[in-house]
Formats: sequence, C-alpha cells, structure tokens
Amino acid sequence: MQDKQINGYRPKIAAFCCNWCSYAGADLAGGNRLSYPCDVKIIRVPCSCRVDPIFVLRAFRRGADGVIICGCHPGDCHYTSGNYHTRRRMSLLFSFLDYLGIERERMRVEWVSASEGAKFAAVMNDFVSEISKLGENRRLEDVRCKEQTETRLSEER
Amino acid sequence: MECKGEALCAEVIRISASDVGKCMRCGKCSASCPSYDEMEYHPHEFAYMVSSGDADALLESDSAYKCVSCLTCSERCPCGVAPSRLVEAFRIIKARERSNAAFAPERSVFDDGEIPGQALVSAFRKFSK
Amino acid sequence: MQRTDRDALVRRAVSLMNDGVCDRVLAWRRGEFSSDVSPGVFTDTESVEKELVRNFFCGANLSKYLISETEKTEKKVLIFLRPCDSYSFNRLLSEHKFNREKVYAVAVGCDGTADIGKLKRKCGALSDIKRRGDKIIAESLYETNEENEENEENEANGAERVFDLEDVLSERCLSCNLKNRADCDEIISDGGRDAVSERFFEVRRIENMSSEERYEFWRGEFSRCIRCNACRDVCPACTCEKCVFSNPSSGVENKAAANSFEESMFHIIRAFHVAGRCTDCGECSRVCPQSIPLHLLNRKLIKDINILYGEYKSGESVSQISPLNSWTENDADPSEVAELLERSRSK
Amino acid sequence: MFVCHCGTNIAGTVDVEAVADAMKSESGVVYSATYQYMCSQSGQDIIKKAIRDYELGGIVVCSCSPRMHEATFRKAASSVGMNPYMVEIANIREQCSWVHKNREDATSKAITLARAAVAKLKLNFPLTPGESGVTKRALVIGGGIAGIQTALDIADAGYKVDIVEKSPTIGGKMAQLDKTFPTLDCAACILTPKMVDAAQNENIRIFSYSEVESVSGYVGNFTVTVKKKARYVKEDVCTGCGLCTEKCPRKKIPSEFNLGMDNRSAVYIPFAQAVPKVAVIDSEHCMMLKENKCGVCSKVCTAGAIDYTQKDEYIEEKYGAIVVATGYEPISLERFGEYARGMSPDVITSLEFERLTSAAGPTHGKLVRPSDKMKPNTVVFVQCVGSRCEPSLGKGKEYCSKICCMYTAKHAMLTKEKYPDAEVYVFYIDVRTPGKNFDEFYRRAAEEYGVKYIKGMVGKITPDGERLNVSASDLICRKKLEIKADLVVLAAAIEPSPTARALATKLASSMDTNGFFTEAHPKLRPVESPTAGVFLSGACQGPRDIPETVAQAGAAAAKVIGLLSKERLTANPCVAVCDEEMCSGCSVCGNVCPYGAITYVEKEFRVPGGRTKARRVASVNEAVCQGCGCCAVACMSGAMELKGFMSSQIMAEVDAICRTSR
Amino acid sequence: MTSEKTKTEAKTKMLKISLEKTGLLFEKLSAAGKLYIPVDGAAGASFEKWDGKAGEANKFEMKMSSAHNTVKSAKDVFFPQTEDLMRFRVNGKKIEVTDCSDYLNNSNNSNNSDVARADNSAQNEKTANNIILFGVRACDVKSFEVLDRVFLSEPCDTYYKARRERTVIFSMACAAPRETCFCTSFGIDPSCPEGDVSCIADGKYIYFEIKSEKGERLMSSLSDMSDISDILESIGDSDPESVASRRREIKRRAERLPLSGVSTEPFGAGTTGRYFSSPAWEELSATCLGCGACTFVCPTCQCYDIKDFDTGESVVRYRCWDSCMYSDFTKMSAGQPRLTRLERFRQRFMHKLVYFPENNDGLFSCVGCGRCLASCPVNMNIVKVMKKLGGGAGD
Repeated sequence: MQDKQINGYRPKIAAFCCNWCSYAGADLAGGNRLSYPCDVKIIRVPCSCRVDPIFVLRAFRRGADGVIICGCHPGDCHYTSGNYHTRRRMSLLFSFLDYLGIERERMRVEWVSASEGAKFAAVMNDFVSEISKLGENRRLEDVRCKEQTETRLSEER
Repeated sequence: MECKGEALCAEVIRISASDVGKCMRCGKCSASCPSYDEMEYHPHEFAYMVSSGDADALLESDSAYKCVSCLTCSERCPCGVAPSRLVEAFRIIKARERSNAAFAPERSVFDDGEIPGQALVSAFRKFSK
Repeated sequence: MQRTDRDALVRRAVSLMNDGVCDRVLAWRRGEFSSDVSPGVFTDTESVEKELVRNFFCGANLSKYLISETEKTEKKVLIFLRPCDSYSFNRLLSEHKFNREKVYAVAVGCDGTADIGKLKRKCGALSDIKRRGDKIIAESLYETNEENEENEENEANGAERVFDLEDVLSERCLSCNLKNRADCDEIISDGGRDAVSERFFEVRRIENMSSEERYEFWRGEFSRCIRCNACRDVCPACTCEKCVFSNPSSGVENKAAANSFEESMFHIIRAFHVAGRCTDCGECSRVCPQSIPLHLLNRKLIKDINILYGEYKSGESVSQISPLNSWTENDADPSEVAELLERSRSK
Repeated sequence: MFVCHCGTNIAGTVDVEAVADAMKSESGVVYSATYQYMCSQSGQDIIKKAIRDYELGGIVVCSCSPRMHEATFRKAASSVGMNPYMVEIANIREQCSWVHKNREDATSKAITLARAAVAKLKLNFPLTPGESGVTKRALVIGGGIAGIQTALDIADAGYKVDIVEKSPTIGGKMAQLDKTFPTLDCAACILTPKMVDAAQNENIRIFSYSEVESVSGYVGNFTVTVKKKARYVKEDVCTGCGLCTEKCPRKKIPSEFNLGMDNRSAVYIPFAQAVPKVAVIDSEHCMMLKENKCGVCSKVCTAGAIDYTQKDEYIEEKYGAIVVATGYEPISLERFGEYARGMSPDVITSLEFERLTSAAGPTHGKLVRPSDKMKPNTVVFVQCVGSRCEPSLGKGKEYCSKICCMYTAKHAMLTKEKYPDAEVYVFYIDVRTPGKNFDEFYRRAAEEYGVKYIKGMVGKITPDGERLNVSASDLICRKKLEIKADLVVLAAAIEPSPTARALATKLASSMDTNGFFTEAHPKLRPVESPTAGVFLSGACQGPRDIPETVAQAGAAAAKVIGLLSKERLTANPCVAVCDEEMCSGCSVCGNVCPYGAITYVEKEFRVPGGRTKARRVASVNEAVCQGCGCCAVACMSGAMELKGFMSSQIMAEVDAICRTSR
Repeated sequence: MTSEKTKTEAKTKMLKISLEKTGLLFEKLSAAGKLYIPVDGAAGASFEKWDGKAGEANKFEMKMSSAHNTVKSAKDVFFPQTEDLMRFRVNGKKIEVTDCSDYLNNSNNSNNSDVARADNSAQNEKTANNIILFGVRACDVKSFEVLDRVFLSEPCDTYYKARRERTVIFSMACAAPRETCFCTSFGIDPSCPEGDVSCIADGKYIYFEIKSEKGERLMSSLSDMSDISDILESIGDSDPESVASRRREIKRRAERLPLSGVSTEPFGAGTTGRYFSSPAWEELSATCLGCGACTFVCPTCQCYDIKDFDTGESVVRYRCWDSCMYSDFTKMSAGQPRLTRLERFRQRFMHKLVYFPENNDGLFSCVGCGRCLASCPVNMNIVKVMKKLGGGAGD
C-alpha cells in the first residue's frame, strides 16, 4: 500500500511496541517488505505494560493524532502477565477518555506476535487510515506544542 | 438461479455457516451416520466436496434426502464442522430452486396430527422432491 | 441530631483520654456558624467537651489525618469512623499508611451530611441552620435567592426556609448504603443510610451524551479548575510521598494549568492514579471551591471496573488487591470494551 | 552518530548522507558519519576510533533492528571503554527503508527516528549488571524418566540433586509400560536400573511421596519448601519385605499402579521394583488411622518401621536451579460417551492395555478381556480419542498427542504376536510416524503382522451381548463397517499433569493455553522456562516419547550444569529501581510484579526538625527482576523506574517523534 | 499611588441607568474594551468576558450576577493564573529570545491560548487591549491597592502595570454580603466603594459616580456614541436621597453580619514577636491540608512561580500562581525555608496581618472578602486565626 495522504494531512502516530513480540513483528514486516505509512513511528518498550497512561497523554500533548500500543498476544507475554495488565489499564483508560469526549478511535491496543509481520502492517495501515479520517487531534492537544510546529513548518517551506 | 461449482459451495457455506476448512477427514461423521448405506454420498464427502469447491454432484444426488437429521454427525465431529448443516443447506437450495415448493402427498408420512403445522410445512418443503 | 449523638462521642473521648489510652482525638470541631465545622485534632479533654461537635455538617473524612497524627504520639489516636470513612480507613491500612496499633477506632453511625453549597444556592447568605427531625430549617441573613434576582431583598432578618432532609443532603449520602467495614476497637453505632438514589445515575447520564456533548461538558467543568489541589490533598487515596504533579522529573509537573490540555491532564491522571483505590468517599467534590463534580470521574472508573472485572468496592477489606493490579486470562480486550459497556448500559 | 547504508538495504530508500547531515546540527551531536556496513569489522573500527578521538559519551547507530546488531555495537563500544548501555540504535532498516517506498518520506522518518534515539541517549546513564552467587544444588520436580535422567546427568557432573516425587515411588508413567517402541524392548528392563542408579547415587536425594510447597528466591538462589507427606512408615527402617502388605486386612482397594484393574492393601508397595522400596499406608483406607482399630502391620513388622503418629514434614532447602519434569496424564474420557467407555469393561485405554500385557500386570502378561478373562478374537484400536479436537467444543484437546500412532502400532503388533489368529483393526485419521525407525515399525505392523489399518474414525461403539459393536466407515472404500469386537482400545489424548498449574504459579513460570509449560523460546531455548533458573524436562512441556524425553532431560541437565558451574551470575542491568525518597511503601508495585522481585523494608529518613522517621519503602531484588516495567507504571508517584527505559527517556522519544510531521 | 491620585481629582458627577437597560450599557462598554462582569454559574459567580449575544428584544443572554461576590476574585484580569513571558528557541548554536507578553502583541489573554485562538474579536485595534471591570465590590477594589503596592513598586512589574493602566474599574456597592464577609473589619465601606466609577444599585436603577479621570474619559467616550442618551440618564432631584438611603441600608446590613465584629486591633506592624511563637499555631494548623484553595481565591495573594515549558521546538518561560501553602514554595537549592505545615500556615496569616502592614504603612493584606472562608476544604480560616490569636476580641 502506498503512503496515504488525504487532503495533504498527515497524521502523527506513536506506536509503542513490546520488545519481544510486536517490535519483532514490525521487524518481520520490514523483512517481508510489507509497507505501511511512514507516519507510524515506533517506540520500543520492554513490555506493553511499560506504557504508562502518562505516555499516551504525552504523545497527544506533543501533537500525536493517534496512539497505538502493541504487545504479545494475551497469554504469550514474555513476562508472563505484563500484557494482562496492559489490557486492563488501557481498557479503562480508553473508556475513561471516551467519557471525557476524547475520540476513542485515536487509541488502540493490538496484539501482534513476532510472527505476525503481515498483521503488523495491516494494523498500521488500518489505524493510519482511520486516524486520517478523524483528522487532527483537537480535543487533547496542547496548543503551545502545536503552534510551534506549525510555525516551524511554515518557515521550512 | 443457476447455482453451480464454486458459487454453489460458497452458498452452501453461507447458509450452513459451517467451517468446512476445519475438516480433517476423519470420517467420524460417516461412521456415525444411520443412513450411511442409503446414501450415495456420505456426510464426510459433503464436507470434502464442499471444501474442494466441486459439489454439483451432491445437488444431483438424492443423498441429502436420505439424511434423517439426527444430527449425530455434528455432535460427534471433533472439528465442529457440522455436516448435518451442510446437508440441510443442500435441501434449502433445492427447495429454493423449486420456487413453488409443492409437497408430494405420497411423502406425508409425517402427518400424524401431533407435529405442529409450521414444522410440518417446513419439513415438507425440505424433504419432498 | 445524628444517629450517634455528640454526647456519646464526647463521653468516650474524655474517658479514653482520662484512662491514658489516647492522647489525641480526631473528630469534628465547632466553628463560627452552625454549618462551619472543621476536622479537628483535640489534645485535651477541655476542648473536647467544649468544641467537639457531631451534626449534619460534619462532612470531613478524618481517616487521612491518621497518617500524620499517629506519628505525633506514643499513645493511641482516637478516631471516629462513619461508615464511609471506614472504607478509607481500610484502604489506608492496606497501603501501610499508618500503624493500626496506634489507633483506637470507634465506629459511629451516620445518617448523612449536608451539601452546604446546595443550601447556599437555595438560600443565599445563611445566618443559621438547624435540624428538626427530618426537616432542615435555614435562616437567611436576608431574603434573597436566585429566583428573585432583581435585588429586591426582604429586609426581614432571619427569614426561615424549611427543607426536607433529602433536599439538602450531599449527593454521596443520597446514594450511600454503606456499613462500617473497618475492624474497629469499639462500636458506638454501626447505623448507616439506605440509598435513595442510584449511584451511577449521573455517570450514565453523561455516558448517554454524544462524544461532542461529553467533551463540551467536561471542558466547561475543567475550565473552572484553579488547580488549588484541594481535591488531591483531601483525597484519602492520594498519599504519595511526593505527588507526580509536584515532581519536576515526572514530566507532568505544574502548578497551574496553562491551557485546556493541562486542565484535563491533571484530572485524567489523578482519576487514573486513584482508580481501583478510590473509596468513592466524595471528598474531592465536596471540597472543590469551583464545584467541579470530580466524583463523577472516579465513579466512571468504578462503574467500568464493576462491569468489566466484577463488583469491587475499594476499602471493603484490608487484604484486597485493586483490580488495576490484578488480572484474569479472560478479561475483555480493549477493542471490545466499548461494546461491553454499551450493552451493560442498555440492560 | 553513525548511519549505516547496509549496502542498498537502507541507502536504497533513505538518503543516509542527509540523515547524517541533519544529525550534525542536532544539539549534543559532535560527530556524524555514514558507512557501507557499520556492523562489519571496519565499520566497528570507525565507531571505536570516533569514540576514542572525540571522547564520546554515547553513540547512536542508525542501522538495522536492535534485535539484530545491538549486541554487536555494544560489544564494540565496550571494547574501547564505553559503557555498553550508552549505545542506542535507530532502526532505519526494518522500520523505515524496508517499509517505505518514497525516498523523501523515508529519509525524513529516518531523521525523526535518529532524533528520538539521540533524545533517549541524552538521558541514558551507564548501567552495570548486578551479581549474585549460585547455590550448587539442583531440584528436579517429578521422578519419571525425565526427572530421573536429568538428576542422573546433573549428579554425574558432580552436583547435588534432589528429586521430589508426589507418589510413593519414582518411575512415573514409564514404569507402567510393558514394551517400548520402536524396538519392543522391555520398559522395566531399561527403566529400573536407572531408578536404582538414582537411589544409589550419593549426589541424589529422593523425596518420594512429597510435593513442592513453596518456592521463593531467584536464579542461583531459590529457597524451596518440600512437603514430605506422612507415609506412616519409617523410610529408613522399612526393609521393603512386604510382609505388612500381605497381612493387611483391607485388601479391596483399586491399585493405582494397575489402573484399578486389580487391588492392593491399605499398606502397600506400589510395585515390586519401586524405589524407594518402602511401604506406605493409605490413610484413607487404613482402619488404624481412621478408627484406631487394627494395627496388624505394626505387629507383623519385624523392623518396627510402622509409625502411625507420623506427621507431614516440611523440609527447606536452597537450590541454584529447578527442573520441572511433571510429565503427563491421559485425559478423562467421560465426555466420549459414544465409545461406551464405562459401559463395558472391555473398552480400555492404551495405558490399561499396557498393564494387561505387562508380565507384572494384573493378568501377569496374559492378554485377556477384562470382563470374562477370555482371549479376545477381534481387537479394535481407535486413535486420536480426544486429540485433534476443536477446542471450543470442550470435548478434547486441540493438539496431536504425538505418541499414540506409535504405541498403537506397538499394541497391535503385540496382540498379533500373542494371538496370530486374532483380527486386529486400527482406525486412524492420519498415521504420523516421524522418528528414527518409526515408519518402518508401523509398516511392519501392517505388512508383517497383518494389522488392518482403516482410514476413518469409529462413530459409535455399542455393547452387544458379550461383544462390542463398532460402527465405522472406511473412507477409502466408501463402505460402512460394523465390526463385532471383543476388545476396544482407545488411544486417549494426553494432557499435562493436573498438579502442574499450581506448580507453575509457585515458580512464576508461564503455561500455554493447554497447560503445558512454556519454553523461553520454541526453537532456541526449548528446555528453559522464561523464568531464569527454571528448566523444563519431558512431557510437562508438550507431548513426547521416551527417546525425546531422555534427550531433553539431558539437555536440561546440561543447562543446569552450565548454570551451577558458574561462581557468580550477572543479571540484566535494565531492572526496576526504587527512589526511596519518593516511595510511600503502598505495595502496589509488589502486587503487580510477576517475579516477586519487590520486597518492603523499613528505613530511617530525615524529616524536618533534625529528626528521623522510619518509613516503609520498596526494595527491588535485581537478580530476580526481569525488567518488564509493570511496577513502574503501577507506581503512582513515579518512585519506581525501569533502568534503560526510564519514563523520562520514553517521554523524550515520544517528544522527538511527535516533534515534526515530516 | 494611582488610585489615591485619581481619588483626589475625581469630579462628582452622577448618572443613572434603568436596571433593564444594563445589557445595552454593557454592549456599549464592550466596544470600549474587553468588559468583564460577574456572572452566575454552576460554581457560583465569576467574572466573565461580556459576549454580547443579544436575544429577543435586546434581552441579553448574559446577565450580571445579583450577588457580585465571585468565587474567585477579579485579580486575574491583571495577574492571570498563568502567563507566558518569553520564548527561547535554540537554532544551531544560537538562542533566540522572543518576548510574548500579551500587552505588546495584539492577541487576547495569552495565558489561555485556546481562547486566544478561538477569539476572533472584531474589536478595533485601539481598544482591544483596554479592560473594563464592572461590578467590583468594595473589598476587591481595596485588594487592588494591595496588589498595586506589590507589583507597581520598584522594580515595577511591567506585565501587571500594562494591564492595570488599561483597566477601568466600575465598582459596585455590595448589597448582598455573605455570612463570611467581614470587610468592615478592615475599614472598608461596602456601600461606598472606590474605583474609577463607583456604582450603587437599588431595585430600579444603577447610579454611577465618576471618581477618576480614567472613569471620566470612558464615560465621556460613551456619551459620544449614538443613542446613548436612551440608556444613560442624568440623575433627577430625588435620586441623591434614594442613593443615600440605599447606602444606609447597605451599611446596616453589613453591621449585622455575624463576623462584623472581628477586630484587626491586635494586629499590624510590630506585632511579630507577640504571635510568632504562639502555641496556638499548632492546633490551628493541625488539620490544614496544605492545598492552595485559600491563596488562589484570595484577592490579595500575589505569589507566583516562574517556570519553563519545553514544547519540543522552543522553551516557553511562563509564570503561574504559586501558594505559600505548598511544600515546594520558594524551594531553593538549599531546600525550603519553611519545612513544616505549621510554618507555612503561620507564614500566610502572619503575612496578611503582620508582615505586610509592617512594610506597607499599616495596610493589611486582607480585605475581609470572605472567599477563603467559603473555599477552605477544612473550614480553617483567617477569622479563626484572628479570633484565636487576638484573644477572641470583638464579638
């Protein structure tokens, strides 16, 4: 799939990937040359349970339009139970942010194993297209961070 | 509607919601089938032929009408393929082909006054040719 | 009057102090007006007899003071626990926040406390509030209220207005049906209230709004926040040595919200940090000078936890583990959660 | 900053020079260069030289996945005196050049990824792995062939080993077998010498009739409490003469060893070759223990070994390594009503068949029908009973039990050997015989012995008078079969020992959905569990036959020996660390830690007024911590952090990748 | 200072407006600058920017609160809770600094950039930065004097000064005091507030008394507008008497307030020694939570902290309110000067009642507005402190 660009808008996606499964899955996607939009940028964490809700908020604050957390499939966690914690924490966080009127679609948890390179690419393609439809994150943004980016971009152009 | 080949199989899968891909050809369905000897094609062959995409012969054959719907095959199937649902799907397709599904009076062995009318009618639709 | 009247409390406090069991008493202290009641630390019997009060306006949850007060004495600290306080008491104990050996806990009954804000909104300036049976009699300084906004105050000082008890009860008390769950040293009374309203009614109302409406609703509420930290400082679940919001290296530290993001962030993180630990004591909403319904944040999380991971009441026992710190193999996947909650709502 | 071309792998899509250039102006970057293959020796030399020349504090390598060459670059850096944890990798191959086509996009993403790595690196600090000692003693849980072999191999290397076996004797399932495939040699003949070896080896201690009560500690330093169940017989006094078992008045107790096909007494020795050969009193049936009436065994025992007052005993011991060898059990067939199991005694499982053909079995090796002890003329074997089932149906297991095809061939052959005129049918779905001399074995059964292999499952078995009516279909001949059988043998699926789950919890070891222990890596670390210091041997990890089990037992032993031979262990330095000044001792971190790595201690802290105050704070055992970071997120105040993945570092990365959209 | 000078030069000229027409007046005033009026809301009254949405028949949706006593004081008009001061941007080896104080550029309150972005005010350039504060109670007017002492004395706080100078204050006699009010204790007359234009309302009219040049300028600029005569009327013969009687009424009401007897007599300059080591602080501070509610609602609290925020591209240096009740208040490399809650609690009240008067000619930095009494989560407040320390003087 080609990198998507809808009305010139490019979403920013922060993807947290656990070291053992999802990061390896992303590597496999690379190994198999399965393309996904370059708007996805991966941050390696030892386990999906290392992702603090604060990091999710941080990403939104800094201008991310979507945050995706990838971990081993439930039951397959390298650390036995890490992704079970992720599952509860993020379920509650997403539901809570939804309650505050933040678009739930901007956040996702996906289970991607080390062998699921194709799934990784598919998930990212799907997520990016969904975020592109949603457009820019307005409800959980810190304008101080955004306006700077915009001015800098306009300077660069 | 003429239904043949792959399209027929797809329709059967759609109607039966049966995952024929799971069949591992163990034959336990056929081994359990009380109508085995009556049938030209046996329950495991229903699964096999549908999964291989060529089941036209099943439509021609009257094997589907030999099935007594005891559901033993589905009960025993270790893979959850449920051959009885496949057989039923063939009967439904046949019934649809004969758009005005008249029932043959000579088959009215079911009419013992105990069976509810609706069940009776639907049974006739399916079991009569 | 309360289920447990003042004299019973004073008698116990005085005798425990005279017997040398306790030398500090955590109770409620009388103030300038009838509605002006502070949490109080009493260190002598004279002030107990003079100033201790137990009435409709004793709103404060005293449990959190045990953390500091037990450190100050070699003897025991006497604390009176209402049913709702007992949950905070247990929660603090399960997090090892104070030494149980240094506390003399006495269970007292409760039939609710007033929402003073509600009263003031109804009556304007109050000179006195009394309770007579199930009626609350409020004496205004002068007659003025919101329906009567053209400044035509009635000069008659001391105009009385009569309310039903339930009209002026705080929301947390209306939906309260708690029983004392702490392992108390003594029980004066374990009577509590019976709920007259449904605890998650308001949460459901917000859930039923559209996403935009919810966003606007909370934006409006949070925009009033002045970040005075009263909600945090009063919260019995907020007992960190150093709060993330006061720790420059946490990445979220700030002293005042610079914009809408920081306003929301504070409340999101705070709600999340107390999730599974919040005993729903309602102190956050009670103390908010800007009347932000903060308990609705915590209750949303409580409600979701109950639906997704089974009924759970923080503070029910000392040994319990928060659902956020445990798991089962069959927990709902984040992708199914919206649907699950939706389904439970429509039920 | 080092940017790798990786031939054209990276440089084909990413303008590596532009990346290096962009990084030059990044604050903190003093050196930025590109090279064809950074991982090559000359590439590494460039890195080493730059570290020396510029006195670099840390380096970022923009290259392939850190899973590929992180270790390479760390080694290179540490060879010139840089702490290896001051190396960060920006993955611009797998996660950039290989997945993006547009050169401009890929280059700008590469720059962003490089910036993120720099942002993280700026907050890195040198990490040094912790060290701990090793207790030179291993524990083997389970005394079957897997456990025995592992113990023997470890003991042979000169280390102490303890075997904990829950039943009164070691030997396990193999002791119950008659012959073994594909050689048809006698199981007892090869097993019992090993049992005796184990008993006599001075490095091996056997705790029979015992269970693991609790496990604490960590790799190299486990502390295990073993519960030695009361056997009411003094183990060191009993001579195993068996007089008590003869005199015991309670004799109608189904024998576990013979699977209920004959009886034993209340005081019993499981079988003649039991190790230890010591009697045990079954407290459920002993009249002395239950009603204080009898005492016959005590009276007849010349050695005076009977002790009715014996209590469960708890033994605490330290171990450096633990091997799990808990084996398997055949599944219960109660959900397979169609096979008349329970309706007729002549429908038996394969393990029962083993006992029927065993010379030490209830029939002394005479293969007869259990119902009338008559010779069976027609024997039907049904394979895959409970194996290869759709799991959602809740009847059987999803997996192939692996050993059934081979032992069924063996049983068919044995039947034919005993009764050449008997009709022997084997109903199969597939015959799976991968293994040395396995297929030859199966072909022999079919060709030489004339066993009738029929493709197709049995649908139903109905008792029909003294015989059994077997309904099946022959899928190849498209023919319905009705066979009158005298004996039906069901090849029941095997499942992990029911005690394994509780054990896994004690060991903080993970299990798969079927309850088998998970290996650390399915290919590269098949005998290690994900929990450091815990190893896997035999069928506790998945279905396997004897040769495989013995091979794995040896492999596990080798791993244990390797571990015990070390004087000190170095741990992963990326572990949790607690800032005690901020910790409030709330226990949240301890509740979420899957390894029990967090304990709490009281410490004195200075408080205003020149006083000190004791406060409860968390303390991380670095040797136990595996570095998942769950505690760091659970900690509300941020007192708990994960070295190498500090919140500040991750947030710096987040900031960097969100900084610009291009 | 400013307010004193204006007081002496004020001309006595009175105008009045019928209460129904206040909306129209606000419409006019909002053309002369950003107008803030007290508005009732879910959390009580607060100063809000007039948005001038007219409904049917010139009825405006936004109505002035009848109470005027807002939960928060009006101080954030001059001294916002957060305010960007400057930005740094690192560009290669250079650091670029930009001043982002909002009185220089033309944007709205830069403290709240959300609002700034949404606010496409149609106001003309000249008046865009003028501020009109309407309906300020006597106590709050007095509080500005306290703030002026701090911010306008050398070194002058230019951010504050810029806003203060561009603000015209319409004060309002306080006819609806709360039970928590005790401004009279500080010698404030709620019936006759200071300010640029002093207002008093009875049931029918609001009367305006122009008290300063600034007020005069604004009122005369209003009179230039068309149809203003329909709104503002000159006063008639009987009006001075109704104003006077209204003033008497308000005074009487104030005298009857439960806390009106609180005495400031025992406090003021030179009393540090008397109170500093009092054992009473222990009990008073025992249940203080150490939150900042009292300081943030206080009209005279003026402490702030200066912090940096890294946006990823640049660093914003901003200031925000701080509270002396916080444990990290004025924390320096050597630690905090006041380590215990007792010390911090004592500091706040000693500052209001002793230290500030000591340095400011006896001026207390409390105006008796009663906000902290209403806001304190544990109902501990300055009145209790004054009564306890002052020996229960006054009743």
